[in-house]
Amino acid sequence: MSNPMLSEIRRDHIMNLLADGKRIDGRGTSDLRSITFETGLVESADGSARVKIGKTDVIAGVKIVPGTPFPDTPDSGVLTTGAELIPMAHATFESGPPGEDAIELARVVDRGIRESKMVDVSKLCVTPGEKVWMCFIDIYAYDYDGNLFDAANLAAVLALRTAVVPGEQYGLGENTPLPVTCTPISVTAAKIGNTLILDPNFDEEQISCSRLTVTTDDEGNFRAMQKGGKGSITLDELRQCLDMAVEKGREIRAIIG
Amino acid sequence: MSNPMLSEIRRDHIMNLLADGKRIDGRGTSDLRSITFETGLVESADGSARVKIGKTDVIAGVKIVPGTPFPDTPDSGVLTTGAELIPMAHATFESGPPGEDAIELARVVDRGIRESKMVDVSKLCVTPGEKVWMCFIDIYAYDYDGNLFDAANLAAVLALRTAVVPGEQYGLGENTPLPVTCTPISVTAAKIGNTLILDPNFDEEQISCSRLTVTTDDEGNFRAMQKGGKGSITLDELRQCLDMAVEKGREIRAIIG
Amino acid sequence: MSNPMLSEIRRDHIMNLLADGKRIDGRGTSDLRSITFETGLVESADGSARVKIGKTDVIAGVKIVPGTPFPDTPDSGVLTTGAELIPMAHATFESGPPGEDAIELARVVDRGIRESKMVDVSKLCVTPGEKVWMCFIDIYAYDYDGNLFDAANLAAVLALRTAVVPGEQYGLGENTPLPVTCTPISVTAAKIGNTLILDPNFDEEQISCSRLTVTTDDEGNFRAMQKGGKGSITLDELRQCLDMAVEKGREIRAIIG
Amino acid sequence: MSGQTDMVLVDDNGIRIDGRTADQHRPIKIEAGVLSNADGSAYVEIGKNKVLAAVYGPRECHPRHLQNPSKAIIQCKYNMEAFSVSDRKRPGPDRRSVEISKITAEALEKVVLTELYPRASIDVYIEIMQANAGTRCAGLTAASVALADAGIPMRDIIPAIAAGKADGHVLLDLNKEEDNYGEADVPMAIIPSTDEIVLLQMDGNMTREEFDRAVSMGVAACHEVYELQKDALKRRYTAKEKEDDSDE
Amino acid sequence: MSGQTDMVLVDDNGIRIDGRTADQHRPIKIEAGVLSNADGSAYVEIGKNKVLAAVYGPRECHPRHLQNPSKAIIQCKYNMEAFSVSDRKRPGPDRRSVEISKITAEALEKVVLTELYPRASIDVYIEIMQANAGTRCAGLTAASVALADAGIPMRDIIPAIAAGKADGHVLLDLNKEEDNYGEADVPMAIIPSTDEIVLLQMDGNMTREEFDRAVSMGVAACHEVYELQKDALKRRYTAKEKEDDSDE
Amino acid sequence: MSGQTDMVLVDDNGIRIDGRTADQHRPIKIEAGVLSNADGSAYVEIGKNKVLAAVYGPRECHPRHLQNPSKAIIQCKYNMEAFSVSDRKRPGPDRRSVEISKITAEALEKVVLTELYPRASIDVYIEIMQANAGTRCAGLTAASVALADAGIPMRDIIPAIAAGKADGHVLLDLNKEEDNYGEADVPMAIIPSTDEIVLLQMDGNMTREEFDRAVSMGVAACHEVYELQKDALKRRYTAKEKEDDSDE
Repeated sequence: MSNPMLSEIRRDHIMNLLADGKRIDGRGTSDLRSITFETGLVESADGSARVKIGKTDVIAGVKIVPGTPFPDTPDSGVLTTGAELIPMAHATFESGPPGEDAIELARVVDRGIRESKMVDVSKLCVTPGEKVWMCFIDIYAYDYDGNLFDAANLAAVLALRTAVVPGEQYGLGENTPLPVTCTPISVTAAKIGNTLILDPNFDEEQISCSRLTVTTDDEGNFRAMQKGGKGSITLDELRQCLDMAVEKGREIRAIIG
Repeated sequence: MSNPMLSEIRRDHIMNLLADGKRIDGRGTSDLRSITFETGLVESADGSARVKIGKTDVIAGVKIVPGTPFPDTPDSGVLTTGAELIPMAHATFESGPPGEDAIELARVVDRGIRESKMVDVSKLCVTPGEKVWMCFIDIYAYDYDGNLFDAANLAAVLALRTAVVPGEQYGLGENTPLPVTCTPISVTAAKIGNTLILDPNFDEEQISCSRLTVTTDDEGNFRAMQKGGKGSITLDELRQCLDMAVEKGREIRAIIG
Repeated sequence: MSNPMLSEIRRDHIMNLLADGKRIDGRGTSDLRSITFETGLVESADGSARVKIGKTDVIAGVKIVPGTPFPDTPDSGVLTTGAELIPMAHATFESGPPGEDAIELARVVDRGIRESKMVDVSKLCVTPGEKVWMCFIDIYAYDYDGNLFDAANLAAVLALRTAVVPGEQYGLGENTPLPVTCTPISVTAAKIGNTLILDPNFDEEQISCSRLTVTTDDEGNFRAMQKGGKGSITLDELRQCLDMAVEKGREIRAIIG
Repeated sequence: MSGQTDMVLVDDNGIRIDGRTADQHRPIKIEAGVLSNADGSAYVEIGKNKVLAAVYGPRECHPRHLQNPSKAIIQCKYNMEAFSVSDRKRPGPDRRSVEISKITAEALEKVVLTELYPRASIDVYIEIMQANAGTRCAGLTAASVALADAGIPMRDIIPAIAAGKADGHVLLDLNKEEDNYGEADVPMAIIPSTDEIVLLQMDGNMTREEFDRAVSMGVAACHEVYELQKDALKRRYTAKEKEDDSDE
Repeated sequence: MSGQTDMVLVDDNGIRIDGRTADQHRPIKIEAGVLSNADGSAYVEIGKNKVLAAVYGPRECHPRHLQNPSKAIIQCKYNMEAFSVSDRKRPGPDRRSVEISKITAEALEKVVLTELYPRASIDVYIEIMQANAGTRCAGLTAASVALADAGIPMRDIIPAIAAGKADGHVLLDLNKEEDNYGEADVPMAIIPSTDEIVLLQMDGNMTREEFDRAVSMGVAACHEVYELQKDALKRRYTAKEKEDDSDE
Repeated sequence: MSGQTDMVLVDDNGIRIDGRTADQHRPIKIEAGVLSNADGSAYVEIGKNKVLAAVYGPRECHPRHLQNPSKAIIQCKYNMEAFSVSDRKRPGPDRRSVEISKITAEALEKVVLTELYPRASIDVYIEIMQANAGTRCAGLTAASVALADAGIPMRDIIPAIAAGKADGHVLLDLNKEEDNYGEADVPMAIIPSTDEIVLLQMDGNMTREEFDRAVSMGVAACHEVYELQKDALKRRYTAKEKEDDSDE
């Protein structure tokens, strides 16, 4: 990245391959990289998952603690999502409070989970108006090779699906599984020149002009979307993204079971 | 401002005119620019006013919310004033938390309102020691062409005079006008060379060495003062400023009714 | 410091002297500088002390206020230590929130006080689980000529020994002396080349590679230690430091009575 | 989107609580050139939303490490004023405003000829005086006009509006009640000459068919907003000419 | 100023609760050269106020963008120590201390020959060890002496003191009770050689006549403070000479 | 260290609650080269502690004013993840993590040949995924391996472990219960080839004799950790060779 000429050559190479429908890592335009995951790896968390999509490596941990509900939703638990692009994950990431990229990432993941009503917050009330369960999802990137959105979404969703409400720890009854209703899956496409590809890696993200993340629920309905990047997408490209989000969402659901 | 020679020429021009008792915009030394204002423009606020003094353009909004009183004044409402010199208002203003200029501005406006006892905080108690009305005044500069002190004071005062305590919104009784006792008016003079002028515009402020803001109440008594700038004022100049503050305060009160 | 050649010469000079067991200010390697102190100088504090070790000048003030206990220690008072290396104290100190040096300083002082159980926090409970005394120790450096650790520790300890729990101010009974059980004393050694010296001054600290602070209690037992600096210490040097910490700790206890 | 309410948001005749039909936007008012110091500015009202936008630039880019040697960068600050919402908003940026600032700047990139101003910064400030569902679209609509008012070369002007869903109906330009109690919100912005999308978000619950309808409705409405943006700029130029004439 | 109390602050004989008459200041102690590292320093007590001031400079100005090519800038940090007030003060600058730092630096500008040190910074640090009404004046009084102690060329030394009003009386140098329960406070600072005002604030409620009286009282008292400042510097110079002699 | 408990931490046979004897460390697992982007990385488990370390550098030093013209600087960030502890930890550095970052960087300075890379920065990132007493030692142990994995020239590799005291016994490598209810903790790190100490802290209550025993125990255990560090690096090199072979 630091050598502009090299990156220029790399860019041309990627573009030339794409003109033939090929990608630098051998994938077809709508192929995902291999997805692996491990859940329950952090015992101090109430739910945790580490997800690798290709070389991109993300962890999500869930902590569930008693707290005060918001005044306008006195009977509902509270959901909060944070993400940190720590400097461990890439030479370009800097220490410090989350920047706009980390904030957007957290908010898009949060939106998919919140809008799909994946977590049944109505069941997270202890005493109406006084005490509810607060569910904190914290996401850290360990290795960044593109497509943090889908990796972070998947890690958060898997952490939630395996999370336990720690009633015993706080003298609030038994430990019970976190009430979860569905599995929102995001699928991110990137546009390079006039080609759409799925699951972009780092090099592809660097030269892509637009990004579209689409989150579907178990029925294939849309729950969240986010267009990013300094370019545009046509209405036709949008339709393709929607088709692929439904199809690949189904594939990913099959992978995680 | 960026061209030092131009600003030198401008400076000399202003000084030469002032030597003849004239100002670049045609005013006499103690003339104010035209003052216009609009109140109630922000429905989401409990009181609001936008004030223009010449091209200087300031908005103030009041929000009144229930809160906990200070331990040493359990029966009193709470008054808080903030000001932001947002980058919209001038090319030299920067984003970020309020700097020393914005803080001084807010504190001088606050002092005039607080010390004149304009807002009768004793009537803003709901339950002694437990719940009182907190009155937040927030001021934003939209366009800065000098004399933010008087514009901000006027906007805050007009917003307060038209503010309503939103009892209904919080189930705390009827909506009632904010109890207001008087109209503190600040008048700011600037010293350029050995000449005092009122209501300085941006160019005049740039070359003035001292500033004096004097806030009077309806009786013409003094409620707040603030000398600013890196120069001095003589005792004689102080007297002139006090005279003008009383006289112009009366004029401005007549304008706003 | 700004002239690299001068500091090189100074460095060589200090090293040459040390080779003969001498120091630039005439002390032997294990001599402390003169220690003077004044307690009770700040009436607004509940305890205060200003300590000078040579030209190093530090103040510590204690404020004791009612507050809420931590959930896991409902019957215990709370102890908090802060330190600021304000720019008044040295040309290299900068304004702003405490940096890593100030944080380390505060935490090492805190550790000596906390681990020696100097303050009997079990006697600082007002209402179990609800109200306890919070004891804030705030340390400011006024003049920095080396060995802030021992000066800050001593100032904090003397401030605590003379502190009063201000029951009357808060309507919580009589004023009583802060319950104090012992006098933790820290002794700091620095390693220059292969020589250990005690109570390093600024010039010595600049060229030392390692630092070891050892805090003992009245019995000469160890309560806290902290190795600092980018060098190492041998096991033999460690033993010497421990010996000296016990011996000099006794000397300092004698000085402060 | 809570999607839970006993409130009837659309009646049996398809009429919404503020009297609109499904594909009507709220009254819109756009004014260009409303501030003195800024290089360009605009004021936009959409229903009860009141929004100011100002543009400074192209100007020197601070901090320097953000400079791009081959083009100008667009920096945007979207700010909700403390009194613009029902509960007082604490001053300063929160995570929501950081996200909106980012996607607003990105939406503008495609139409501004940034390549004309290497190393420069074009700074866009959006102030929300009063918020009532739809501020990000109102802000972007205003920012576009302010950029044009600043005389910055652009391929096109960007209009923005939201579509959404409430009470089971796909609706244009949700008002606050529809936003609070409805089922989905889809803010979007397009380049009118090509119908390319430069801003798109969605949250809630929509079938493919509903979403397609929302996008069609939004694109059509963007063209209406576009006409109002151009009108505002025309009025501004006319006024400027008059000023210039009277200066002679 | 609350202006509301049943407390008698001035008795029938015009005597205040601490035994002073209306135009008497509290006991003042000034000492110059009290620190080692700082280029200049001073310690001031006014009643129960205890204040340290230190000066570094002229030295290189950081951050660079604050440098003035034609003169030195004066930067001031006024800081209340955590234990200096009745309730513990949270460390770090608050809005009050930012304002005081600003007006203190501005007050010093007029007397320091900043034009001798282009691009440099003269840094003034004021630490409030104990506060009891009047710390800004004590701080500025100390800062002036510290600047002189640092050998920085000055046109004059600045004394500061407050006048005010309590129990209906115009009083000099309010103590804490008078400040809390009184009706007005007028901190001020002057250039003694010309009686020009370099710092002036007022809050409370005063008629023109009362205010004029307060200013006269304050100006007169500033001249008294000035004598104490000069005494402190003389003692400092004498002590320095002795040090120099004994060094030979 | 509370030193107050009715819990029996060491039984009559000298066996600890997790079955260890006094001088046994918890199971340790070390893996080198676990990340792709970092120049070097390592994963360490000590008992229930799970720690990742990554190294970037030598690379350009930001901010510039930290550059040292005669050698590289080592910058370390120790970070506890929000879910790594029993109560959720608020993100961002606290005072504890600032202190640990500082002493970790200082401990590494003595073995890294920083003089080879003037003006550069070597950046060490330590992430605590799960904490269970002993994270600073686990972090430093991992950081050493990550530095070696990054190919940065070092005089030696640094192992770290804590000794301590609980129930009146001097014990190696306290677990969480022993740390919470025990009497003393002594984290340390050494250069194995010379037994020089590069990190040493102590808190609690120990006699001279107990402390000496703790140090002996810790030094001996550091040599055991050292063997595991070298093993991990050997496995890493072997794996790398295989990769290289298969690339041909």
